Amino acid sequence: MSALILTSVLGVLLLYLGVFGQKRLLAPVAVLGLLGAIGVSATGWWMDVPLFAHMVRFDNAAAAFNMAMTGLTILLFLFGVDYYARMERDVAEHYALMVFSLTGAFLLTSYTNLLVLFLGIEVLSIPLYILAGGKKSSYRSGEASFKYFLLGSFATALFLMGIALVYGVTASFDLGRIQEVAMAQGAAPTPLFLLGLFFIAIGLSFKVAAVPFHFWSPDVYEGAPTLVTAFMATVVKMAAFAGFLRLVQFTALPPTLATALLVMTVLTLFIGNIVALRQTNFKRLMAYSSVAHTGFLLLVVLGNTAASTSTLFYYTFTYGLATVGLFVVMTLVKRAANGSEEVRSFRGLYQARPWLAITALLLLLSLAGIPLTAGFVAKYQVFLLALQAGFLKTTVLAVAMALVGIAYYIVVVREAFTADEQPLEVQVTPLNGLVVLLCGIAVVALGVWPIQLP
Amino acid sequence: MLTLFYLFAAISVLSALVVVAARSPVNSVIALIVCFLSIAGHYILLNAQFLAVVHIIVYTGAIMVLFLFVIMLLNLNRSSEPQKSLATRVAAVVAGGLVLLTLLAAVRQGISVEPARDFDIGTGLVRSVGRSLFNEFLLPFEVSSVLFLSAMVGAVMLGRREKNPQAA
Amino acid sequence: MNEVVSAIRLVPLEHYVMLSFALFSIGLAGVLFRRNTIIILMCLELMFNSVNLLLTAFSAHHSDPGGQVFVFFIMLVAAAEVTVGLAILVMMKRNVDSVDIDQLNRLRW
Amino acid sequence: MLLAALLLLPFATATLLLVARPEAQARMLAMASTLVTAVVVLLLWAGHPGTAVTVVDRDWAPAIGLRLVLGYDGIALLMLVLTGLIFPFIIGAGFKQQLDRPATVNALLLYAQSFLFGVFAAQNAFLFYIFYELALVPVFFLLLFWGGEHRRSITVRFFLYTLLGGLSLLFGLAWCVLQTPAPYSADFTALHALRLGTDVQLWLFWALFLAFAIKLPIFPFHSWQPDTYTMAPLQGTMVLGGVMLKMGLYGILRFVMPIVPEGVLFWRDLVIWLSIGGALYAGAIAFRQRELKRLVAWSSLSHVGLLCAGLFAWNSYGVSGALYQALAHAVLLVGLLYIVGAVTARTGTGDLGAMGGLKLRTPRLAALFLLVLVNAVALPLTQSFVGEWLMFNGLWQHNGWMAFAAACTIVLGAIYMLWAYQRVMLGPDSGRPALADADRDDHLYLVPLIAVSLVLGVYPGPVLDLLEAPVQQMLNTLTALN
Amino acid sequence: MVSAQLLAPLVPALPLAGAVIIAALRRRLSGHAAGLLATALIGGSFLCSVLLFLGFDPAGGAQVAHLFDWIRVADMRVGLAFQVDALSLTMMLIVTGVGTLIHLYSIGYMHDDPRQSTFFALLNLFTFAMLLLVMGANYAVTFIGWEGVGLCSYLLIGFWYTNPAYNYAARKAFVMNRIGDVGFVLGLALVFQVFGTLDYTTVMGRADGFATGAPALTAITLLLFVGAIGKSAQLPLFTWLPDAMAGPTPVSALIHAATMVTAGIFLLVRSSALFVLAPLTQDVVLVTGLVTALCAATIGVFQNDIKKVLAYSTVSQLGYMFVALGLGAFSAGLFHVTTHAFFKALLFLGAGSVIHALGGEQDIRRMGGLRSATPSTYRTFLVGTLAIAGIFPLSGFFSKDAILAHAYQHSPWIYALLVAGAVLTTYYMFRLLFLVFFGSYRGQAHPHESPAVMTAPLWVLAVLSVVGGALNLPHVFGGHEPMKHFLASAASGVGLEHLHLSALLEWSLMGFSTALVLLTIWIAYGRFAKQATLDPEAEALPVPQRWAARKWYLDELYERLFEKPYGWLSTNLSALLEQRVMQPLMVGVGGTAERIGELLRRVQTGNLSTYLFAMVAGLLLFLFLTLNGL
Repeated sequence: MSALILTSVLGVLLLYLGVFGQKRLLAPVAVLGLLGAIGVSATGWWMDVPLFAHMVRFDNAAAAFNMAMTGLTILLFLFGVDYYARMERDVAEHYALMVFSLTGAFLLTSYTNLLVLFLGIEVLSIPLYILAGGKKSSYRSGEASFKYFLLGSFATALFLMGIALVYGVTASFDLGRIQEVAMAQGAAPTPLFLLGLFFIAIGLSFKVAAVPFHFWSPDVYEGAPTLVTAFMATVVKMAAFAGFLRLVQFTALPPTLATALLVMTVLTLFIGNIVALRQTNFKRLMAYSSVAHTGFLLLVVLGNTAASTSTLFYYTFTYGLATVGLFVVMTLVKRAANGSEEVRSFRGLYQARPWLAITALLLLLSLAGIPLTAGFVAKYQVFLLALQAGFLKTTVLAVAMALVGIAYYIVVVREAFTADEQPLEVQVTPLNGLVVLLCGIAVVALGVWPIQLP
Repeated sequence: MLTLFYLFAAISVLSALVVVAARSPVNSVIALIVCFLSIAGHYILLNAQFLAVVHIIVYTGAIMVLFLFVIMLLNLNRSSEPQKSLATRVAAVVAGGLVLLTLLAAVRQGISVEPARDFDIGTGLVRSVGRSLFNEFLLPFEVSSVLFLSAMVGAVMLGRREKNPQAA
Repeated sequence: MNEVVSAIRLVPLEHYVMLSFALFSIGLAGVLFRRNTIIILMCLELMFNSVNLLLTAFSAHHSDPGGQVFVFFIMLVAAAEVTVGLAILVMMKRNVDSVDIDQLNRLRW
Repeated sequence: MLLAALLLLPFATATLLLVARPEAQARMLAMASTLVTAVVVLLLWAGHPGTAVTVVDRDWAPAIGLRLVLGYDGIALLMLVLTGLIFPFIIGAGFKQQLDRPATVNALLLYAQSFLFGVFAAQNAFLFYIFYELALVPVFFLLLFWGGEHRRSITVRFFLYTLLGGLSLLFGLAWCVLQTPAPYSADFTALHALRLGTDVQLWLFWALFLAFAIKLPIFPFHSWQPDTYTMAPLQGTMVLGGVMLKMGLYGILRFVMPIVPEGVLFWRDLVIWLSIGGALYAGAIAFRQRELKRLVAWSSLSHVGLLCAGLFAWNSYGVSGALYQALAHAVLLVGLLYIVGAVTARTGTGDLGAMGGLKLRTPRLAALFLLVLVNAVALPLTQSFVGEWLMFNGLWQHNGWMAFAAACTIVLGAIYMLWAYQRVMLGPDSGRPALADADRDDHLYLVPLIAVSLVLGVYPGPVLDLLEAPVQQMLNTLTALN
Repeated sequence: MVSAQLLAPLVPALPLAGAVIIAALRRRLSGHAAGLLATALIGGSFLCSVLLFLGFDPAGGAQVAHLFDWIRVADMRVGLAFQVDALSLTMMLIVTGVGTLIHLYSIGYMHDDPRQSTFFALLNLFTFAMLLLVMGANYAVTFIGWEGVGLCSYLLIGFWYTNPAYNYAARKAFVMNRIGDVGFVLGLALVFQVFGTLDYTTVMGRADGFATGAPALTAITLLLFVGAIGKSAQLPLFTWLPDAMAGPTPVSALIHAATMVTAGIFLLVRSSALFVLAPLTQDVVLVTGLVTALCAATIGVFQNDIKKVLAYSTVSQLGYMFVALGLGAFSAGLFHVTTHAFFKALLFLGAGSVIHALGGEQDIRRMGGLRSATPSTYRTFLVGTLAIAGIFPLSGFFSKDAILAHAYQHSPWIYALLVAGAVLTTYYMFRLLFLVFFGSYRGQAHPHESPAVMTAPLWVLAVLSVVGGALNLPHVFGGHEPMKHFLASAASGVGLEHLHLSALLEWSLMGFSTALVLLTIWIAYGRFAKQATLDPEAEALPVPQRWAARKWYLDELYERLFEKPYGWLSTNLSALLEQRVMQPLMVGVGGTAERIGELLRRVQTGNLSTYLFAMVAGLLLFLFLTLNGL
């Protein structure tokens, strides 16, 4: 709870710093503030009480998600010091907006009321609409922002329709009440309730970029500034899934809806992975791979077993770590390769910076799900969970698609470790190096000693 | 009462159609305003007086004016804007129709929602809504400030011209 | 039962649901129908309003102010979104000199 | 303790090599490490009590049922010994085949060794799986960095194909783990105690078997193999064919047979026919290969088909034979590949059409080749014969026609092996300038291999005794079924 | 007496030691020294064999020297063990005895070859393998030797490795042997399955428990016979043997005449207890032997290469032996093995001497009149030829007539065919003799007699060829068939053969065949002794002769039937199935995935309308699914 307040205030503070032109202070303050937020979240561990008239509830899962997301944001901010160094204006706004967005993410992890869910999504999204367009002079950035905004609003409309319908049946936005109704209705809910849940699920599917509501993600990932893309791919995805899972846990999706979402999962797994095969732009590749990961995560959400929260947390967190690290590497490569974001430009990385390449390798292997990296444990947990939930055939597909996933990640590895005629002159500042290294170490450490939420 | 409802309903549906179909953006805006006004009528029918007022202020007064303003500012009021191909438009109508059909089909057996037993006649009034807002919904209320702040910051940030625009 | 209540009850809830669905679908069709971004934004507003109407109707029938508070929040959010949306639109207009959504296709594949 | 040393020593050395990059001393350092591990492995063998041993048993990551259980029985020990003893040769091949960046090469090789030890020592299915997949990574880089032409696509293809199997295994494994009593366990003991329904076993068999079928590989999952073997640097091929392939064999024994015995019963005829068919197919194809290394690749494929068939005969002879042959095949393949390397280095080509008459210039090398070849065509008193003989017997006990088809491979083997020998060594002088004959290093390398193949061909007792108890124990599952 | 336990292993150990030592020191040892060492070691082996023979008590049964368990899995116990009994002793004596002579001969024959040491190492290795073959106490050890001799044969045929044709011949020999070995191996597997062991004594002991014609035994014997066909060059696997003449002549003498090729006979005799219980197999053996004997004989008539003539004669004689075995006359077969070892070795060595004398010339059309130039060779060769023709009282007469008598007893038709074969044999052998030694010299070289080191073995063998018949002197001549009785102690099947012919009939049969043979010699003399012109080329002959001259087109047939198709198969499996199906299948799966990816990628048009439409389409789809279920 206090974390929520802290980040809100932090955002304002950053804006003030911007107003007073203290550009150099922005990153330290932001990082310190977020560290504080982690600390505050940590103190809230085991203090699991409903707050604000059952609006939010910071249970352990929420605390863990919040800390993880904050941690990822800190990594991004550390990277941002270098990233924003060449930016003249609006730096404070960027920081502040990201912190605000993080605040929205906190709401998504802890809501117990649909209104909070709705606001959480909006608080999360609106800054992102803006941030995606953060590179104002860039056409692509603008296009990304616009697409994101328009499709996002559309999805919001659908989502709201869902809330309205659910409200019509339950006369409340409180998850507890909704849960009661859902229990009472059992496997054959009234059409209105079913429709309500359906629209809410669709709205959330958009946020997590599930096929066919994923169309925004490749374009936005590509167009948005890399830092924002990384934020979207990690924190936003984590928050959206946490929100989704919470909903599913309370409403225990009606069977037909679950089936429909399973079909969506299948589509997501298939299209996300298959299309990623043909991507040459690294950011688009990451976007499709993110769609692909959405497929795996949807299995967790739909499976909705006792282990779901833990699995989801582990998966999204480790995925986030790897993604952040890779985006940093990509930025460094991009600078060395005259702004090219193509996978091809990774070529020669090992020659130029062996350790960077090896860390990138670890991160990629983690995304691909090769053992002793966190990604493997994450994927395995997903399979286990999906099998437990009875999704035998879908799991088979997921396994096959995991292979396809490996295929496109390994191509990046191959490029990075192929020698190039022209050496890639990669400049690595200490902070960048630190971020990448932290990600790499974390990914391996979490792979060797997987954590589990209690 | 029912007659009034049908009247408002007809107005809102018709004006909504006009919003979609009108050639000129300004016409659309005006149709939308009409639509919103009719919706405000519904609110009154539903005894949601507070909401009706806020609705008119926010939508008709603020949002729609903003729309108009932007249309004028960007000089978008050309009636000959390019249209989508016929096939696309038909597809759009069909899609909308299908959604409507499906939704209606879903509720054709009734919505089986039991209205509350003990009605509070003050439900839609300022007092009731306000109490609710500042008790139960305090957190969302506070959070919305963050929302607005970010929207403001964003609007300023994006709306401001770059001093030294450079090619992407 | 006073007259307010009976007045509310006079119009069946189903009617509101159907009206709301109709407006929602029109808005949805409009989003697909038009190329002008402004109009699309307006269609989105229409969709929001159909939800608002629905929520209000439910709220009234349930005699629960919560629904109307929610509508209030939707309005807030809609306002914020419109602000941001129009800002983005203005930026786009500056960049491409068009508000035609079909003009935006540099990011693809 | 010794077992831990096996896992850690190569790993530590590899990391040292990778970090410090002592390019000049890299080979020696790696050699020292492998020699020490070889000694350790022998000590392990010497101290083997004859029953299954569990060395470490503790929780690691309970979240996924991963436990650190290390140990070995006779079968695992054989594989450990194989890995331990063959790696000095694999490293040793690097002294001649000087690849650039020797520190990296040797580091990768040693990582592979460490992971392979892990595979064979793991007593937890997860641990096994982790090492199983990890072992792939060093080979991936060996192939990518030092492979032949088209290495970029071949590397990826190889990696993906193998992982296809890996993921299938993971899937099957996950399924099995979920069948164990809660809290789930992936320990071999728990998995082997499973009694699954027949219909489940029928499909689960393929989920588990596919991985190993690809790893071995048997027909028709072999498509990755010839290109990979041919294009990989010599040492990479040695690792792949000499040791990694045996993971497949080992996996079948550890996963497929104990967990889904009924599946095995149901499918084994198909598998055996596929294996033997593949062996014949590969044997036939090997004959007309124009490239020496590719010929060796196909020959390995042919041998492996037989090996898998022997295993699936599923009786003491077949299984012991296959395991014995695994050892023989490693020795044989490493020797053959070394000779391929030696010949290619001398003639500057791998093209059989461009060779011939080498014996005139390099009689010693020819003699060594011949001695390796004797093992390849499985003449009695060589290791391969013992294995093949047992496998034929095993197959015969199961089905005479299978034994007949399997025995036909000895003809095909003779055809292509002698053909290769003739193409390379015999024939008139092809007018090459003076070539260096096999030198002391070559002898130092090949003579021990040949000696092993002969000694173990004449006196296979120690190895067979090692296998006796665990194989018997494994076959009890079958007896229990009937 | 030294115990058999010690001596028996020594017999193969000596040549093995020789092989290893000579191979290891082949660069430091002079060829001559190597030859002497090799010969000495074989001589040692021979001595040991003689000692064993002297110390052997037929009544005591087989003595087994068990070294260690070779293969030990579950209930399979295959020991590396040697068995000393009548049969193995006979073979040991032949192998080491003839072997010693041939080694000795080789010292002279190979004296100017640069790779002399290698040659002797291989020769020693061969002897070792051959001894393993004959001394094995179980089938497995026999198989070791079986394959070992195959390898040595391969190496020695291709000894002059720069000649591609020789290499081809070597490979052909090995592969054809391997085809037979498939049968052998499977036979062994079946033996093990049926009897639970591979030990000869046990297997033969348990064979009694089977009824005559038991399917298991028929199968075993047929499989073993397949092995024998390969090794002993019978139809359809005999074509390798004539080609094997590519090797140095002593090799032809040792391996491809005296010892290795008789391994098949040995195997059958070893398993006689099984064969007598498998009449079907017996018939197969009989027919195979008969056909081979005749077929090879017809071909032999038209050969112009001195060694090829001998090679076909060998094939033909091996056919005789198989006929004997097929008739159940095991001792007669083995007797013929023995005498054949003497005279065929003699003939080959003689031929070698001729070739040596002519500086490598092998074509009999470019020889002639060598009687005077190489008297020792001529005389010994004449003895050999007479022996093979079966002229009384040379060894060949007795051994061949034993077979003929058994054949007559079985069926006069077989007898008739065999006599026809004998006539053919006589004809081509004397054709050879007359063309080489009679008439006038038709070549360009300067013939000279070989050194004593070569002629001495010739004389020894000539003596043996003459007196060898005494080994198994039949009753008609007052003998007691000592060899038969000796062998009966070893193989339970051997003692069963009895000739129930009256003495008169035997005499008349002998007279008849001898008369025919003499007549043939007279005809041959008339045709070839004074021959100055050359034989026509094979192409010029009329049809039946031409076919015979072209080996009944068997090589061509095999080439069409197996070699070509196999090469075609190999090429096309690789080029078509592998490259066009398997590889594309693998690559295609990935490619298809990528193509689908490319296709789906196009959906991402970048156009917002598309996205919105797609979203609504998805919405409708899932809406439908949600409301109606899947």
